[in-house]
Amino acid sequence: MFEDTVTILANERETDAYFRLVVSAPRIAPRVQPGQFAHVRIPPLREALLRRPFSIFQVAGDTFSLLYKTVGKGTEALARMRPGETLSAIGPLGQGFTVPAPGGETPLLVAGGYGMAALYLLAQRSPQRGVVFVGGRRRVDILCEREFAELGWEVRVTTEDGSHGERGLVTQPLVTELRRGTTGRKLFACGPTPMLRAVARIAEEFGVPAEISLDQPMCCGVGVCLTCVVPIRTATGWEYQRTCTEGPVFDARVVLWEVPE
Amino acid sequence: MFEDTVTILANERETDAYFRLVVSAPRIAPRVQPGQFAHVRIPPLREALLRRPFSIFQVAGDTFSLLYKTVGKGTEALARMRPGETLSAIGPLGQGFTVPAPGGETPLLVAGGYGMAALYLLAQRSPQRGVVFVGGRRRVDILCEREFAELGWEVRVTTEDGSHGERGLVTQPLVTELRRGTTGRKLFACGPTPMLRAVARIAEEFGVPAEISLDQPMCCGVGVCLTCVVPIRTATGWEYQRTCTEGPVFDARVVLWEVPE
Amino acid sequence: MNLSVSLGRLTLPNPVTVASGTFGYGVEYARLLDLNQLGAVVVKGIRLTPVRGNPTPRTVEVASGLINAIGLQGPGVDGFIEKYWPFLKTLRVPVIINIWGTTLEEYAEVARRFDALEGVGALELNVSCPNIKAGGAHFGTDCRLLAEVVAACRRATRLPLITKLSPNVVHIAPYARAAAEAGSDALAIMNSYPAMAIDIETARPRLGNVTGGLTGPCIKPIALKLVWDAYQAVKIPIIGMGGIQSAADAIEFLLAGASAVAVGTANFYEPQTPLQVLAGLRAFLERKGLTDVRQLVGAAQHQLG
Amino acid sequence: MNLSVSLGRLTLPNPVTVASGTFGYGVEYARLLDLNQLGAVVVKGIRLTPVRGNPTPRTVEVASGLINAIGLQGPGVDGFIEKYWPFLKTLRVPVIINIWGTTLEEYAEVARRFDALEGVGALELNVSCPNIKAGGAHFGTDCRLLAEVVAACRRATRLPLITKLSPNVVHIAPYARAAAEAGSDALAIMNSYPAMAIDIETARPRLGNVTGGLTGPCIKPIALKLVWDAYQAVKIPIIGMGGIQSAADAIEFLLAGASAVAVGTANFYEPQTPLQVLAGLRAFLERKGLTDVRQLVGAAQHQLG
Ligand SMILES: Cc1cc2nc3c(=O)[nH]c(=O)nc-3n(C[C@H](O)[C@H](O)[C@H](O)COP(=O)(O)OP(=O)(O)OC[C@H]3O[C@@H](n4cnc5c(N)ncnc54)[C@H](O)[C@@H]3O)c2cc1C
Ligand SMILES: Cc1cc2nc3c(=O)[nH]c(=O)nc-3n(C[C@H](O)[C@H](O)[C@H](O)COP(=O)(O)OP(=O)(O)OC[C@H]3O[C@@H](n4cnc5c(N)ncnc54)[C@H](O)[C@@H]3O)c2cc1C
Ligand SMILES: Cc1cc2nc3c(=O)[nH]c(=O)nc-3n(C[C@H](O)[C@H](O)[C@H](O)COP(=O)(O)O)c2cc1C
Ligand SMILES: Cc1cc2nc3c(=O)[nH]c(=O)nc-3n(C[C@H](O)[C@H](O)[C@H](O)COP(=O)(O)O)c2cc1C
Ligand code: FES
Ligand code: FES
Repeated sequence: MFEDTVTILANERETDAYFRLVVSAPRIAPRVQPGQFAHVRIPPLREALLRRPFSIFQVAGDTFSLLYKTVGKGTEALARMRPGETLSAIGPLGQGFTVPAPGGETPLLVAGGYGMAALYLLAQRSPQRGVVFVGGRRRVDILCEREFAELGWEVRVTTEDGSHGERGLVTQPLVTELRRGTTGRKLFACGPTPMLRAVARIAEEFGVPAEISLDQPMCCGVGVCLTCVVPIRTATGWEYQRTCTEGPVFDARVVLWEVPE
Repeated sequence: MFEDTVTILANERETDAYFRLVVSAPRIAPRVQPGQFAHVRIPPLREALLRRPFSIFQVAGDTFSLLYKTVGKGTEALARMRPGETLSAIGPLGQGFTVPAPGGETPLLVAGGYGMAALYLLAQRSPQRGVVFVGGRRRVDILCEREFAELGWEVRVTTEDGSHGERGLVTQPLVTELRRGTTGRKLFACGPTPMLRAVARIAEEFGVPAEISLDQPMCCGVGVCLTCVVPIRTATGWEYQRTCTEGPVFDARVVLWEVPE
Repeated sequence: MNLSVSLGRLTLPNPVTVASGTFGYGVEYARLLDLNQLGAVVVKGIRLTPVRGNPTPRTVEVASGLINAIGLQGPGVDGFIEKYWPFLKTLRVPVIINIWGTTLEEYAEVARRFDALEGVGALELNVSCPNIKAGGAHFGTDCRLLAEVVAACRRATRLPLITKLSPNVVHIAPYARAAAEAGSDALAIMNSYPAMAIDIETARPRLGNVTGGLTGPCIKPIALKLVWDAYQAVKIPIIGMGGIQSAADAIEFLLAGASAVAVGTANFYEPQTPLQVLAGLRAFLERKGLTDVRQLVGAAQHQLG
Repeated sequence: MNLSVSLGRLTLPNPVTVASGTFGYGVEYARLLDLNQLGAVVVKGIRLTPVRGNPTPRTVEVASGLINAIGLQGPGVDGFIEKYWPFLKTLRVPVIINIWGTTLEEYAEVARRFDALEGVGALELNVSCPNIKAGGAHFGTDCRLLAEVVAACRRATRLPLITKLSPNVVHIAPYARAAAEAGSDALAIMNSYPAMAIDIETARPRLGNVTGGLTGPCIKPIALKLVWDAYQAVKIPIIGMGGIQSAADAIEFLLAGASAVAVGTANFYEPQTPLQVLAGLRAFLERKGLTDVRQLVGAAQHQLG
């Protein structure tokens, strides 16, 4: 974990409201594990104090990149920043995905929207290629299909409006695929909470292991403030664990989707 | 008085810490009287809420310009803004200088630092040309000497370090000039408070009329908040008057430099 | 779409008013916006006699806020009636006069004087100004004194009374109840919060008065909580204020239980704020398919049950 | 240049500490900064037993601030000693443990437990957390209860006691005096201020706990005034906090009368803040030709006379 002033190398629109940011971060980039994130301070945000968390999408040498969607003041301010300007980034943070061992499970990735960002490094570093299921509302929500394909992965696209790929939810082709067989397969998912919850249910139903990356609002990002907690099953009951520290990736089986009683 | 979103046409360094900003403001520019000011909201200032007041330096058709010194976060943020970006400006505000009548008094202008900004329009619109006394700490604090000369005015420069013009305070050549004669002459001054106070004392001593533009921290700029008050002599004693509304230009004789008792 | 709200016996054409002391006597802003579009014009605090106010500096800018110690400079009742009333009485929207005194008797006397003035919409009792030695907050942080001031004014006038509460109390509920029981028609929440700033170069307080009152967006979360608490304590309507600079801010106050809102410090940096808030509020109601602004009032409380 | 300051019987190597609840148990930030450069490490509030804390969302960002309602989640005394003490006791700077309880007896019992632990620098009594139903602010807004809590802890331990006062009172002076008289060695001012925010789309409070406590730069002017007032009321040293994010902010608190400061919310967005504050403070003293940081303490008060 390092805190660095990182310089923007590129910050360009990908599709619609999605942007790709590349920064030079020599101490952070080489240490990133798939599924980890960076906690970013966006200087033009002044009266909004907090950092914003983003999955680390790709790394290349001394640089890493983010894939982000403009949803509010922070991401909008970020989208207006130009190469040469600097940000402060703390990273790599959190527990990422377990990269399959060589000859181990075949990964099935499930992504919704910017969830793709958390899964790219995993796809790249997995010794076995697998299938990535990508869902979104519309065509513009389907990101970096080509880049996953270039890694030799099979990409199955669904959109809710049918404008690209199959019409429907990302979980439909996943279920179809799991019906064909479950042995030696493992799910890795990142996306909106309802999707993650559906994936967890499917994993349980089919008895396949699943790791999911939770998206919880964060404050400190490093485990001190106890903002980002989720109820996690333990041997003796449950406890609140921190998405930023014990997560963001959790074994789907231990995540309690509601606080008990 | 109008509130307008004004577009930056130019924003360039003049000397050292001084910048010249030109904006397009079709409703404000044509109505400016010499010595009036604009109250400017600088959008990149976010957690700093208030507008900043600046004398209107020059007007040309639908545009007006400011001459400002970077002294803090507002002026520094302003200096980073680029042509095409917008500001909000309220103006023209306040009571300006009394432009001499044709054949009336000969104006002697006294300026310290950005005080020059408040005096240019007066020099331009005065039917009689006069002398402008400009003072500053160093050469870089002497602004737009050439522009006053181009109006046909005589410019007498003093700097405290002697790096340009006469060495000393701006009031020295003024006193010398007044010793030569006072009839038909009137002082108009803008600059730091100690300078204005000295000018007021000199005017009294020599029995010449003087108008001075006060520099008081402001908040609303339009007379509602009562931040910018100064003690002003009245027929029956004294009262607090608003620099933004009754001023910034006051007759030197009515300004009380200290609050009575 | 209905936008009008009632503050007891006073009806406002819409819920967006301005905060006393941030809008002068109305006339100053008349050239920048149409005052008749406001829910009400609320003027700067007036006592019986003219007041010079505090030494300068009187305001200082802080993070997302402002500290002020104006010291209630004003022309007194007579000066106000002479200089400002001729203009104010021509307005078609209610004019609310913020009043104060240094004694119970002065409060009552000021109320009596305005009772005699044709056309006043309501009186707002400022018992919560932190910037004057006698009067002000003194009355607002003692429940018994508060009740006495309100009762004294109640006896002195038949005009609607709005009591402007101090935020600087442990719990606002007893104060809200005291004001209501003593005959206040409505509450205004909140006034500025005691605060200060120091110039580190000179080691001197930045305000001539040493301390002042904090206002602006920085206090909004505090103000909202006070409105929330007061709404649970009393049935009389509340005018919510504290840092409102957008329609979203105003809607938060309505949802917390305010029947109307006031824009204060934001006027200083963006005089169009009240009208922008009103336009945004209208658009919000439309988008939500609501036909009456009163459907918002306290809705966040009702929803929690 | 002397930077060390004393909080009664506890000496800090320098006046820059961190605020409880914003620095975890120290270990979390150990990889980002050298904890041994701090004036002290102050840990998150501990009660006797483990605490789950409040439902989420637990924090919400507001203008120049943060509202939190964590609800004092923590491992309890035993969990703390087992999990975090082995690391903390290796630090060369004082470790201050923030403690709380729901009853007088629990406060005293927690104090007694830590009295038995070798190496604790001081105990900070949190009598001012607005985010829990029993305990917390309840003790901090009643002078008599406050005195009882402090006295009970005083009897339970010989460790230096720091009482963390609530800002949510009419005047802080009586609370400051009550704590001092009951045996507190120092005061910490201020805790978070009761506040809330509402999501206008859902008409629901943004915090799981409905209300929370406001912190960050937005409260600095309030905190500074409280330190100013407390300094006039008592002789015991004060740790000032509330919105500090720069050396200039910290210096304001020292000038107002604080002997030490704590960086809180700023850690969340800039973990280097405490060290930046310390470096800036050093540079300021140098520039002003001062040789001892204690020359700043209360200097703005002394100057006014
Ligand atoms: C571990 C982690 C990894 C993430 N990775 C990515 C990523 O790779 N790409 C990406 O675009 N975004 C990612 N996010 C989400 C991203 O952090 C938020 O979109 C961002 O903080 C919003 O900031 P804002 O200032 O633009 O929005 P705000 O103005 O703060 O809020 C705008 C809206 O977004 C919502 N929001 C705020 N924070 C979150 C959050 N954490 N999750 C979902 N909604 C939120 C708010 O409730 C509000 O409705 C990630 C979040 C986490 C916790
Ligand atoms: C009627 C009037 C006309 C003015 N005309 C000009 C002009 O033509 N050109 C120009 O450069 N400046 C002018 N000023 C001053 C200008 O308003 C301030 O320099 C500016 O507001 C500082 O903003 P800031 O955010 O950069 O500084 P801040 O960060 O707010 O403050 C930086 C420093 O400047 C001081 N300061 C703040 N306001 C003022 C003020 N009003 N006067 C003096 N010092 C102040 C502060 O005390 C502080 O020490 C004028 C002021 C007035 C009242
Ligand atoms: C400069 C200034 C002057 C004020 N004068 C008064 C006053 O005369 N009477 C009063 O009741 N409140 C006065 N107030 C308080 C405001 O009416 C309002 O309660 C407070 O500013 C909170 O709202 P805001 O945050 O939107 O400004 C004043 C506030 C400011 C900033
Ligand atoms: C998330 C969070 C948790 C906190 N937890 C505690 C706590 O456990 N005990 C305590 O005494 N104060 C707690 N506080 C209050 C801080 O210690 C401090 O008093 C307050 O945040 C003001 O300082 P700041 O504005 O610099 O943050 C907490 C504050 C925050 C923001
Ligand atoms: S965001 Fe602070 S603990 Fe996770
Ligand atoms: S700045 Fe508000 S009255 Fe002059």
